[in-house]
Amino acid sequence: MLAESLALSAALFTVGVVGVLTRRNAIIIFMCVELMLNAVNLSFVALSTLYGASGQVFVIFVMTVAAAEAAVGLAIIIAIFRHRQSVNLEDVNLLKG
Amino acid sequence: MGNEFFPLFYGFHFYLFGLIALVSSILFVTRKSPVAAALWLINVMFCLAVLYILLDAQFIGAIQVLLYAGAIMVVFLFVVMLLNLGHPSELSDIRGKGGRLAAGFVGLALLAEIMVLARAEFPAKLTLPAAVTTEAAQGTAGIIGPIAAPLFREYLLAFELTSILLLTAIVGAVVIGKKREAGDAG
Amino acid sequence: MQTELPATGHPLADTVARFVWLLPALPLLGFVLNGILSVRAAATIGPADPSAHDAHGAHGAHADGAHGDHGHGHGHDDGHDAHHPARHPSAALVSIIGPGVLFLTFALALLIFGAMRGAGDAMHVPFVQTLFAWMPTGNLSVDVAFQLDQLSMVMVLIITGVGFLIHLFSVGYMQDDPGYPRYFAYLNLFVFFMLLLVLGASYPLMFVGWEGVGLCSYLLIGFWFSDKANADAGKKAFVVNRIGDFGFLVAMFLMFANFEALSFAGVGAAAAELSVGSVVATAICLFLFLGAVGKSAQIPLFVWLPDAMAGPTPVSALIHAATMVTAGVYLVARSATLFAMAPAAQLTVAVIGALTAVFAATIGLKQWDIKKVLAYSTVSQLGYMFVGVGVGAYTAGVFHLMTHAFFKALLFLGSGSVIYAMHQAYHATHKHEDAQDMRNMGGLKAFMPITAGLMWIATLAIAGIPPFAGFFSKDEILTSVFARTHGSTLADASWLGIPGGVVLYGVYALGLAAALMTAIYMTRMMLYTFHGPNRTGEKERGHLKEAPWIMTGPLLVLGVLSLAGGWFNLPAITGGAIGPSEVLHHWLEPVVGTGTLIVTHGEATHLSHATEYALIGTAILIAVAGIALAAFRLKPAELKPAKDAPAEQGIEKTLLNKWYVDEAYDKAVVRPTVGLSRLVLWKGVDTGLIDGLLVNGSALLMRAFGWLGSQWQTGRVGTYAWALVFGAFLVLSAFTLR
Amino acid sequence: MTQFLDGIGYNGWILPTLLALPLLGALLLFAQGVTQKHTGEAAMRAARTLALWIFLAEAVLSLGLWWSVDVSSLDWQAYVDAAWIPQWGARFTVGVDGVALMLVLLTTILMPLAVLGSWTSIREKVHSYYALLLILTTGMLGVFMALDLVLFYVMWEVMLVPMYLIIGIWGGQRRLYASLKFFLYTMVGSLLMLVAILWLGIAAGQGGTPVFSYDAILAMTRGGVPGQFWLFLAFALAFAVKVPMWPFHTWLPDAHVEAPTAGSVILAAIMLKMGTFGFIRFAVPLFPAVAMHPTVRTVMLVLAVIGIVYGALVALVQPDFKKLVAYSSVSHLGFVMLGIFAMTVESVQGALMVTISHGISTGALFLLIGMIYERRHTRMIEDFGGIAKVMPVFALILTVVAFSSIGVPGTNGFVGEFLVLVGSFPTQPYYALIAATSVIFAAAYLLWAVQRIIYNPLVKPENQALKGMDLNWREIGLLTPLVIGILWLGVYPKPVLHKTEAVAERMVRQAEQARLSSRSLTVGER
Repeated sequence: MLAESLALSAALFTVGVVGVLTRRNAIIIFMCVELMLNAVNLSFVALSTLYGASGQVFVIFVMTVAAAEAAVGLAIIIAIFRHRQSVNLEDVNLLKG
Repeated sequence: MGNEFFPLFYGFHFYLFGLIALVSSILFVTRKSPVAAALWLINVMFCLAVLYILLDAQFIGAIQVLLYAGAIMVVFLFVVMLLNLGHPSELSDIRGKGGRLAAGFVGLALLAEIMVLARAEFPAKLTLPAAVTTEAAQGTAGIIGPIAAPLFREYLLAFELTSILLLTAIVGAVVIGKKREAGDAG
Repeated sequence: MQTELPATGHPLADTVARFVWLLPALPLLGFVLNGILSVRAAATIGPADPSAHDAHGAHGAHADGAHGDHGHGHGHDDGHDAHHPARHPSAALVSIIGPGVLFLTFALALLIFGAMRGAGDAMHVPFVQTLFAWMPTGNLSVDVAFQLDQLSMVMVLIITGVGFLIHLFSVGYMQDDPGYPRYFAYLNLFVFFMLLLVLGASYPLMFVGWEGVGLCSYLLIGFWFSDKANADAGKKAFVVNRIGDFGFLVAMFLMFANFEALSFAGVGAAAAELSVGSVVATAICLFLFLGAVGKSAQIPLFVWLPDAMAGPTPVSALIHAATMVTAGVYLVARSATLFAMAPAAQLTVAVIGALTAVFAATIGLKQWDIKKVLAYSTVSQLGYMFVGVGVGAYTAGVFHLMTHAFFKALLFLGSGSVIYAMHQAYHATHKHEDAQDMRNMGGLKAFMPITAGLMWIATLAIAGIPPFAGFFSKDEILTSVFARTHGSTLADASWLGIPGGVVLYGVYALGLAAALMTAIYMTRMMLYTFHGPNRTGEKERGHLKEAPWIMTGPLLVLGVLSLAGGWFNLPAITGGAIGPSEVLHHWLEPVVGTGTLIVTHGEATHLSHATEYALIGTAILIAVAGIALAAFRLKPAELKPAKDAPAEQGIEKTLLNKWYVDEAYDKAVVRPTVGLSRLVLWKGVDTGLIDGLLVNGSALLMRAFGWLGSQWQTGRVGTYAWALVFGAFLVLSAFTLR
Repeated sequence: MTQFLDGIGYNGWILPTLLALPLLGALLLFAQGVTQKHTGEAAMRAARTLALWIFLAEAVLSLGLWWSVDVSSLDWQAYVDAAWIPQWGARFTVGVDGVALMLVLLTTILMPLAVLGSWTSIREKVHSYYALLLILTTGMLGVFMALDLVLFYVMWEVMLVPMYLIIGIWGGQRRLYASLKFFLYTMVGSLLMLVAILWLGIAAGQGGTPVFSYDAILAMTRGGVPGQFWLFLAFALAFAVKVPMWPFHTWLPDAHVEAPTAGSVILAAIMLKMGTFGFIRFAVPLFPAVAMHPTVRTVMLVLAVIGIVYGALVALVQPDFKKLVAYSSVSHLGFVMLGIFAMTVESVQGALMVTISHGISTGALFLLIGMIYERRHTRMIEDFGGIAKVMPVFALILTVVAFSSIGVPGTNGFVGEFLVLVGSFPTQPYYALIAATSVIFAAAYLLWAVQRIIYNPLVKPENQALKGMDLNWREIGLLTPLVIGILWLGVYPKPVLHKTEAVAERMVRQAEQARLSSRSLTVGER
């Protein structure tokens, strides 16, 4: 079952990647990232059956980070939306120096 | 491990929920409406929670439901509602055909590579001998014990740091999300 | 490395000769004193803070007064009190210091000369006085040391004697110049360097004097620097001289590389070890001669000397006739032993000298500027001297150097006196005419008889009429050339494939031709200046008068020397009938005797008396023919003043324009060099290639890369996500395809 | 004098003091600038007076070295060694030999003159300006004194930054371009040198803590080290840029033209000497076999000779006097390189002599340009003419300095050039011959420029207005030592030659040994 878990994990991760690449809505992209995190979590959990509980500890950390990320990220999205009335990332090029 | 005793049961459910998760994830990615997408994602997360339990990680499965599906995704939905983005719009549309094709291709390629690599022989350093199995580690401490022990011993520092991280995230979210109006300088 | 006796052991060590260092030191002192006076009076120390523009200092004590001398029709600095120019405040003091130090030097030189006469045979070894080590490092040891021997003594006497007379003349000539102390400072400095040149005991020290006199020449030619032509001439003189100096330097490098010695004694000893015709000696001599060509204005570097006439006339007399320009002759004579080992180099010297003598004489035929005539005459006569030293007749060369110093100084000072008179006349009537153009003169003998008479003496001397000084020296040179055509190393050698004997016959013929032309152009100059009707102008005529005694006095002394200078070295053929013969020859024997003997295969010159009489007869005949030709063919009465004169045509125009040599050099050397530097090296290589392509080009390349990279920086997360994924894809591919 | 100096233990403390004093002064100046109550003229006066006193103190203190340094000994003099960064093996080791002594003295004596030269021209951010000059001094002195390669490198960079700022802040129109060019040019070279230094230090440490001591590394490289060709190249490039050798010279004209007077003076008189000093102290002694390899040597000699002739020719056509002097520096420094790589005692001695005399005469030229610039606000040669009539003292000094730069015997310029050429001729006759032609070009370009500035008719009204604006006593006073130096070194250079003789002899001897012993060395084995 380990192999199948890892395969599923990889598949989910890829789906997340494709989502990030194809979508333009910031919130959906954000959710895709969450999907990718979950895919990784699956790997951790699957491997913890083999290597011990450390993997599960990491899952907890990942979740914590995800929570923090969601809080800050969504706040940013709200701020951007207020500013531009849009969450379309094509409109946002704040990263350009 | 349970699956030793009910291999068929475990196997069936594993594949079932795995399939649901995969299909849901694809649906999630392809939905135009953010609300629909979010709901499909929640579905994926539930399925994953089931898989965690099937993989003997009951605690993780529990907090997966509580935290991800219950908290994080709710926040997402909140925001979607708050910003009134619940309906598909021109802007929130996915990219053009070329982009989708390319993305699909890259995704498939990545997947293929991962699959190939999974069969590859990794250098010895990467493959730990399975000396420390979950069984041995779990011992008598129950379900949470095996997680708590490393969490509060080996990874104590990291654990404490996450608390700071969360605090920072809270403060940051408040500061960023605060509505700045002319009269509301404070 | 040196073979000289220690100074203490020399018989001269306890005589007055131990003050030989005072010879250059005195003029140096004069320079310092006059220099201080000149700067002190001229300087107005600026404001304490140059940014405070309102704080003007007191006006300088000097005013831009009139000059005593001007170039071609250049105006006076009007607007100031031109009639009664205020003399320089320190003029009186300067008039004492300037000529005073020269007089002291001359007196000291005479005393030392006496001491040398007294030392007798002991003077076969030069007296060397070492002051201190100059550049001691590694194998090189150059001392600041003075070498006193017969040759340098002759030169010292000429320099200080003629120099003193010219200083005196200058007191009168320059009296109204605002730069009076500066002038004497430069002049003293020149004498200092000239004495250093002839007294230095090694080539480097000689080179100090060599360049030093060039420096003073530069300063004095450009003395009236406010005129661009003068400043140009000074610069040209220095730069052209530097080409020669390059040769001198390379010769020194060759000496050091081959002999590990640079002192005269060391080089002389090493040269004596060489065999006749050695490559090393030839190379050294040719490079030395390049130096001499520069300093002594020979082909192809003679172009600076005529321009150098832009300086005050006494300067032309001292530097550009009597002393500095003869330094090249001194250099060859000084290196006699070396040249004796290099017949090919000697032939080169003789040929260049002869060609220069003729070439310059042709130009002298058609010049209208009185000083230009004399300048080309100087070039021509210097060519003669080189013919002399070139064929190993060092005594003859030095003898001609000496007599030339007398009569050419006299000619220049005389012309200075004429120009002074002309200038005063034009000044008095505020007329702006060229005071140096002979077409504006004519008939001056009525107004300045002393000058006219004295200049006729000098003219006869330079033309080679017996018994004037020039006759003896010129004749000796020509005789020596003729004698060398057989039985000498020169005749045995070949030059550019031509047998040496043939070359020498050619040199002799050129010498005769030059003598003929010398007689012609000198007579022409005298006729146009002093005879015929006066063309100065009606009003000006009344103002023409003889110069003051301070100027004519020195002329008189030089006149006597031009008349009787031949007695310093009467030819052996006179047999002591009219005085002791070959005095100079015997005097110089210890220095140049060896060199001469090597050339003549160790035997004395062997010409039959009949041949010698024939040669003398030819020389006299040619001189008389030249004078007669000029006297009969030229019609001073038909000459028109410069401003009315018609333009020359054909060959006359070419001669007037000096065969267009200056123009050719400008087109062939100066412009290409400047053009190459500006267009190719600076704009092309420096700005274009190195800076543009390599330096700024690499900067541009980096900027282009940066621009390319910045195009990826869309600022959109989507792009970054693509890049990220693609990167991950690549990394995984690397693992997969491993 | 020597006894007195020994009595106060002079050699024990002088070098660290010389390094520390300017830094202290810089701190004082910053403090003064911050706490300054006055503004305007008073503040400027306070700043430059303080700076001048510090520089004078520095100069006076350093003079003792003339007596206290025993140049006949080949050991380091006034040697001080202290721990600095033990983890990296870098130590604070300073000391001088005859060559370094002369350069240290040149620096300490020229600096007060440079300060006096920019006495009135710097009118903004005065405190920072003088503080940077002081820091720069520490850097320059440190380069000459350092006997630890890390310390050397640190000092090398320390002097870079203040100069960059001085050009960039107080410079002329195109100061940003010039300063950046200067910085990058130098940096490119020196970073490669850093790599080489680290390589050497680690190799000398033999697996343990690196050792950067000059002596230790010298002992290691004596018999040759693997990769020494590349190491030499790294050092040589850094120094060649600084010298500057053709074709790495194009930063120099720009930097000179844009820098303020003191900057130009320091740049020309001292900082260029770091390059030649680097060759004499590091590049050649550390890798004698490479330096003496026929191919390497030929390349260096050819570049040197190209620099000599090229610099002179390009100087001929410069419209800007400062640029002219900059290109003439390229030419003069070419002589130094020729002297070093001709590798005879005379030529190396000559190279050192040119190094010093170029510092004096070019420094004086830049000071003079600065003085006339303050009055006329132009440096274009064509804008002048006939200045000698209104500024005779200026004309006099300019003439003396120009003739020194031309190399007329009796001035310092001649001694150096003569020694270089006379020393190079026996081993490298053709290069010496070509180099000697520059005596002609030097006369041409300088005299032409001098003529167009101080001679010719005085027609331009701006120039006529200079009447009564001749040099003031401050300017005469600061030029006098330079003129004295010009004449002294021209007439009696023996004391200076004596100071550097031992070092030059040793360098030539060792290079010669390396050349003979590495005859069989082929290019591939470097």
